[in-house]
Amino acid sequence: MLSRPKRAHSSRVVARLLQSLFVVWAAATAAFVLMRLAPGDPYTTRIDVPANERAQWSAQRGFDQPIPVQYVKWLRNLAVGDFGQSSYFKRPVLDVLRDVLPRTLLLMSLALTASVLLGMAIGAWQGTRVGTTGDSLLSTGSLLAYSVPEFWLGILLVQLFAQSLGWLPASGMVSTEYEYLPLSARIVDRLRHLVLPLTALTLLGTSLFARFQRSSMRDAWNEPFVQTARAKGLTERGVRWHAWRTALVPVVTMFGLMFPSLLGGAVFVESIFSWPGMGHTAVLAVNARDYNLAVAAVIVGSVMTVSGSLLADVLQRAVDPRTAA
Amino acid sequence: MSRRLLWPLAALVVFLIIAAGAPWLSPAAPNAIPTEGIIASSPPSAAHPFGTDPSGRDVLSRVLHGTRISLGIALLSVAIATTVGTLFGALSGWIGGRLDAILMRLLDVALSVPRVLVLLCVSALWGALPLPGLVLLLGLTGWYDVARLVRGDVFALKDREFVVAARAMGTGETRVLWRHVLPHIWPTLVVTATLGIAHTIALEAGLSFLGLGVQPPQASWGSILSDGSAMVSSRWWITLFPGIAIVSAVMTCNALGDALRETLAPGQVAA
Amino acid sequence: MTSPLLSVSDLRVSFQTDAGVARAVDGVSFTVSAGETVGIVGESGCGKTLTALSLLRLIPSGGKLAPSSRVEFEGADMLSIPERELRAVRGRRMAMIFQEPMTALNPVLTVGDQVAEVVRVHTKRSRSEAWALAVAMLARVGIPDAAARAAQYPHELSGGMRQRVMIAMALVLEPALVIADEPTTALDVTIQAQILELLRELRERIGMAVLLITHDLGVVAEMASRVLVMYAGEVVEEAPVESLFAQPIHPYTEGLLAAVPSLALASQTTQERLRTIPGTVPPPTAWPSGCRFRDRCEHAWERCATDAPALVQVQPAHRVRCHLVQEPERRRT
Amino acid sequence: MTPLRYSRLLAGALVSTLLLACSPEQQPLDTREEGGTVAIGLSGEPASLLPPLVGSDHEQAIVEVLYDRLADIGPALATVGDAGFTPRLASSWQWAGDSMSISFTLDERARWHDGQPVVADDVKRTFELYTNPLVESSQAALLANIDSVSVSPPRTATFWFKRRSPQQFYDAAYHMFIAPAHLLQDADPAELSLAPLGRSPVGTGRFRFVQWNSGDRIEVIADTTNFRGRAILDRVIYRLFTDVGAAVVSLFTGEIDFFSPLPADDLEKAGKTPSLRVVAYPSLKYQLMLMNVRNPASVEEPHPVLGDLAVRRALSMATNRERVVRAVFDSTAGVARGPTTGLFIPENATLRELPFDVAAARALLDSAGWQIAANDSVRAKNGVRLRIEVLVPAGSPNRDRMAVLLQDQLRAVGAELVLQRLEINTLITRLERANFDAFMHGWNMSPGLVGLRQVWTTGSFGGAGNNYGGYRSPTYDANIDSALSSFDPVVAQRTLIRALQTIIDDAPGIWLAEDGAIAGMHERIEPGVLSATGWWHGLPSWRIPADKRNDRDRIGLTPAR
Repeated sequence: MLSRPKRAHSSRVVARLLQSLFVVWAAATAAFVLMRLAPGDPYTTRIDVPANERAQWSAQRGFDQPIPVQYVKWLRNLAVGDFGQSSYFKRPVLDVLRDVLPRTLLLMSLALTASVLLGMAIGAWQGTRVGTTGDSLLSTGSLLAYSVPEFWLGILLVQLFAQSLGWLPASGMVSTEYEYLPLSARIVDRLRHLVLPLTALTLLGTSLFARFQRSSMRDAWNEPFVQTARAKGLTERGVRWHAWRTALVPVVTMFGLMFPSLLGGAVFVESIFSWPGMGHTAVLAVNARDYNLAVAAVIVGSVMTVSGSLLADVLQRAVDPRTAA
Repeated sequence: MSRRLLWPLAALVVFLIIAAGAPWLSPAAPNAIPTEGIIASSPPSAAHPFGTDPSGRDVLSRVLHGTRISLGIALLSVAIATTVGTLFGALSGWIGGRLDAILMRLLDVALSVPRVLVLLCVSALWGALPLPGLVLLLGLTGWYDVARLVRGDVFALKDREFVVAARAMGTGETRVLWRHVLPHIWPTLVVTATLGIAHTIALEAGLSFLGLGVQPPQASWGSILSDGSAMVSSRWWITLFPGIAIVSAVMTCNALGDALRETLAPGQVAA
Repeated sequence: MTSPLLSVSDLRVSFQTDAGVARAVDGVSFTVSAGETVGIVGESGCGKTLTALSLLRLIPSGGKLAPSSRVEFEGADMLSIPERELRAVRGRRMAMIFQEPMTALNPVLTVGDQVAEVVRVHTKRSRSEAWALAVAMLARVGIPDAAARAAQYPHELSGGMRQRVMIAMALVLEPALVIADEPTTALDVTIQAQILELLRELRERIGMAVLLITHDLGVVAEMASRVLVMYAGEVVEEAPVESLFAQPIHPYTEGLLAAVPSLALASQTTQERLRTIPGTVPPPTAWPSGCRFRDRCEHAWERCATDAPALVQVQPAHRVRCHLVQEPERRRT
Repeated sequence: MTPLRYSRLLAGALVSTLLLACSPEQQPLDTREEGGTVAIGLSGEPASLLPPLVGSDHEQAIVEVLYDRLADIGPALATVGDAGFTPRLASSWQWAGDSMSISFTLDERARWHDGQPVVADDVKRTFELYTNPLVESSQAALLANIDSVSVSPPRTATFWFKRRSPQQFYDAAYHMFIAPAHLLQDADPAELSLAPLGRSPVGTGRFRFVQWNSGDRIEVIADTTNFRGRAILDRVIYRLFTDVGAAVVSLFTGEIDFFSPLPADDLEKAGKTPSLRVVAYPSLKYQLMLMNVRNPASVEEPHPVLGDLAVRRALSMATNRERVVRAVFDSTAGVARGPTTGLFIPENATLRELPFDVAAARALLDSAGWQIAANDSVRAKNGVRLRIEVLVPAGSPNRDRMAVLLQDQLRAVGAELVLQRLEINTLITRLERANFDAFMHGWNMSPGLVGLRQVWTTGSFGGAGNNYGGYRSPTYDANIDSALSSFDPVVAQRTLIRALQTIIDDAPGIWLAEDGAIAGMHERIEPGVLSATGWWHGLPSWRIPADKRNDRDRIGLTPAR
């Protein structure tokens, strides 16, 4: 009796993983097709290269083969992490990703954590005080924050805190002297460089979570079990915890859905703050018509999104026993 | 009408008036580079309340005209997105079964790539797009949410008594869908579309800021702002005023969407 | 009735709404002695649930208590004691069983946790002690395999089991007074009987007083020794259960009795067909002038529209709010 | 006009020396002089630091301090014979009696940064790479007169020329940075950009490579045992930016110490910033809108629009060049008269420029058959619209602004310009494939007139040079050839002027600005005279007075933690 739901559970996990894999594969394939649809062969040879040399050149790269053969080969390479060469960086795309991806993940994970914590705190506070002055002020605030595009916010932050006040660095991940500082100063330096991009990237997420948490908390706050908790003699804090614990469920779903929107935000924030991460690199790749890198960015984005929704699933199971069965 | 609905609606009307009346409201031609005197970016003054951009063009006039382009792009592309999304969602929800499963997987795939990356990638492959291309691109990447919501609504409505009754009376499938089901999902559509407009304004501004959206000499708020981005150090006004325009337009649409959501309570059609 | 456990006097709760002031509970007074079971009966919207909530000062936001209202419980005024003392009473001395166990239990916490929480909040017992006590209590309310069930979530239990959990939660600290708000309404008929049986049994064992709130006179008949009939925010009739059933005076009470199939058949006085009370409870923002029941009353005459009847004593323990007490000849037969 | 050009050069040099004279504490050179770290902002990331692949300014800036030429040009930028040239990697050289070969003897003290001695084979291998068509080196055209390099071990490399030319020494000694053959043995010329040496260079320069952190920085330190003496600075950190705006902000906040070229718009603010100093210096760069005269679809045919001489001339005449240059560069640049900076136009030359005359431009287009149809604002001829796609390098605000101004001005004569912004390396790829209409070009000339051959002659199409637009004029070719090869200065000058007049009349580009460049730098830095060949030229002798050094300067030579 107990083992049966468990087996069902594990087969569901497998199904979910397969489904995610399918999504990534399909996105990658779409990217491949897009790349082939693009006007002009990305590997157009120079006008003055003789025909035989050109043929040899494209044979070397397998471009003389039929598209399905190329596709299979491309997919096989992809499976082992070979995204091809970056025409802009003149390096394997994988090497570039190795450099830039951790930087973006750092920014994104911090921004996500900060958005979640701040947003939930604000939203939960509001949710139990719907209609009060504090609530409407915060609601207006988060509506504003929700409406400010990251790139403009970034520009404002640079102008204000880096240029006018000179409190924080305007761009980059570390100072010029970074590598020659003692450990403690290096940590401070990293943090100082994180403040502005993180703020720019966090504000939108925070307001999003706050809005979401507010409404879910408001709903939970009107549920009968809140009354029960009070009747049990719980303190207001205890009662709020009861409500928050259930209000968490829809918010946790949001958590996974934030990944694509954060990555989108990172494109702009990284560009403004010269943060050499995935987003900034994607823009460079676009300006440079670096197809392999652009396609890799799409695939990485899709992997991130899919992992995000998997994570959301896991988290939702963790916080909501009703979905666990 | 509730006050929550009134304010954003009034603001939206103001924006539409500005968009429609830009040629009459603007003190100067938006793309006119002065033919006399020095071409330079000057700070706000009586003659140019928002200052001038690096090519000596009046930023106020450009922002007013930019309203047209920014809002126009957003409205048109959201119209496309809503149409495509409704068709896709209605089809999926109405027919259900295998088709629904396939369409939903497709939607998963589409949703898996961050929209900004798709837009970047297409720009990478095709280069700067003309305005209709941009509208189409934004529209064709913006319908996923609509499709999902519409599908959910249609799915829920499909077995409701009045629908079953209509079918029982021998009404054709298309007609039932068109006359009996779709009218019930318009609150969902109105709310999603309004929020979609807000999002599209911001997104188009971002793309134009990166130089991938609206191409010169046409100017949307994002590209006006972009013209000043290389000189934020000394020419703050070129980035400030279009930025304020973007934020207020986006905020207006978001507030309107929120208010509409509460007024129309679209979630309840499915209940 | 030397010193009643609970003494409610002139309880008034009102709400400010768009349609005006809603006087949802309008001058309710009654007492409950230790060990006694009192029923409050009435249709939905008559203010009985709000009365119950007021006893624990659980008035929904926006509700305003009149300054004259008093709820004395074990010598303390529940309406004015500090929050801290109030919390010490809630769940420990006075507990509540809610109507809808599905929504009144927190869906994301195990039922064991929810029961143990009461213990943890009010006593210094450790987590494991509290858990053990909770499991024991769950077993006491008749949940089979309580140790395993305690680790389950509300949605994994049947409706009856959930209500047993609610009861366990209310009774785990053996309070002096339990307020049971429609404890069986949401349940199947067979389960209803089981739950009532359980409540009766525990009442005897713990020796607690029960304030039973229900619209179901059958439940009252089985459980209570005394009944208050509420209509439109007021008590309209109060009597020991036997005399109420034997000689209902208020037309509303009569109507209620007549609407219950089994009682209607058993009743000696009304051997007619099953009747329903015409009309519905008016909205609390617009109580009729005079007698609030007059619109639905078959006996109503002019006086009923102008004079609000007072609650008058007709027998030592029987009080009624009706002009028929003074003018019995007006009763139409 | 011409004296003005020279006075501008002079003024630039003067400004920098004056500023130097004003700065306090001019201590005599001593060992304690050495030290200091300078952070330099670059507005792009190099693709590779391999000498034959150097294309952009920011690649050149770094390669030039890591590697050496055989000999360096003198301050007068004279390119005739070997007058003024100073030894670099070569300690001496020997002309053959018939002048058909020159033998360079390498400095015996010279070592690669990995400790290996520099040998003649390095020179030969370098030459082979530069001239291998698969490498696609932009310098290849400049080496066209060198037939081969032979080696007499260990340290003598002999350059054999195809014919005598006044510039033959310059060609051999200046255009190549010598690369280490022992580290390039396995390199595939077709995939040279992937060679590991490109990302961790090993040179002979007075700075040695430390690290390249992609997207963030490239760092070099003084090569303390360098055969030419260590650089005065300890360390140079190049911070990599992708847009000028961010770099300028960093200059203002002190994150970087040096940035050039500083946009004209930021001059005023920089001047008011006490920690910054603004230095004007001459430059060999000129800017133009290059027009492709070949059909991108089929290069043997003329361009459907720009292949028409009348169109090119009309577009030039419709452009108010003075206005464009003033708007973008304020007073920091002059208006170019032809495909060169004024430095290389003889003082007494009288060149007829195409006048700014909108009416004449319209008339010219009308008579050439480009008509404005009803309900259209763009001219067309035989169904072909006068629509030109202009490639603009992304992250180059000055060229972007010029493009916007041109777009505006040319609309007045019924021409439609469509701007297409592209990252520079990608853009160059398109140029090399002749796949473009027009390009906002900025050309950094080599000293001397070789650029006039490199960019505009028929022989320098595609891989052989930088004639992206496919300009083809036998008259121009012949005159430039003569100007470059004649040992008679009078003939050289006469043919040069004739060549310039030819190309101005043919209008393969709209000549816009000739830069004087502006550098913004921290006031503690004393860079000496900034060279017209590039601000980086004198980097090894930049100094920071001991009493002005800040924390950054105290990093010293210690390795990173």
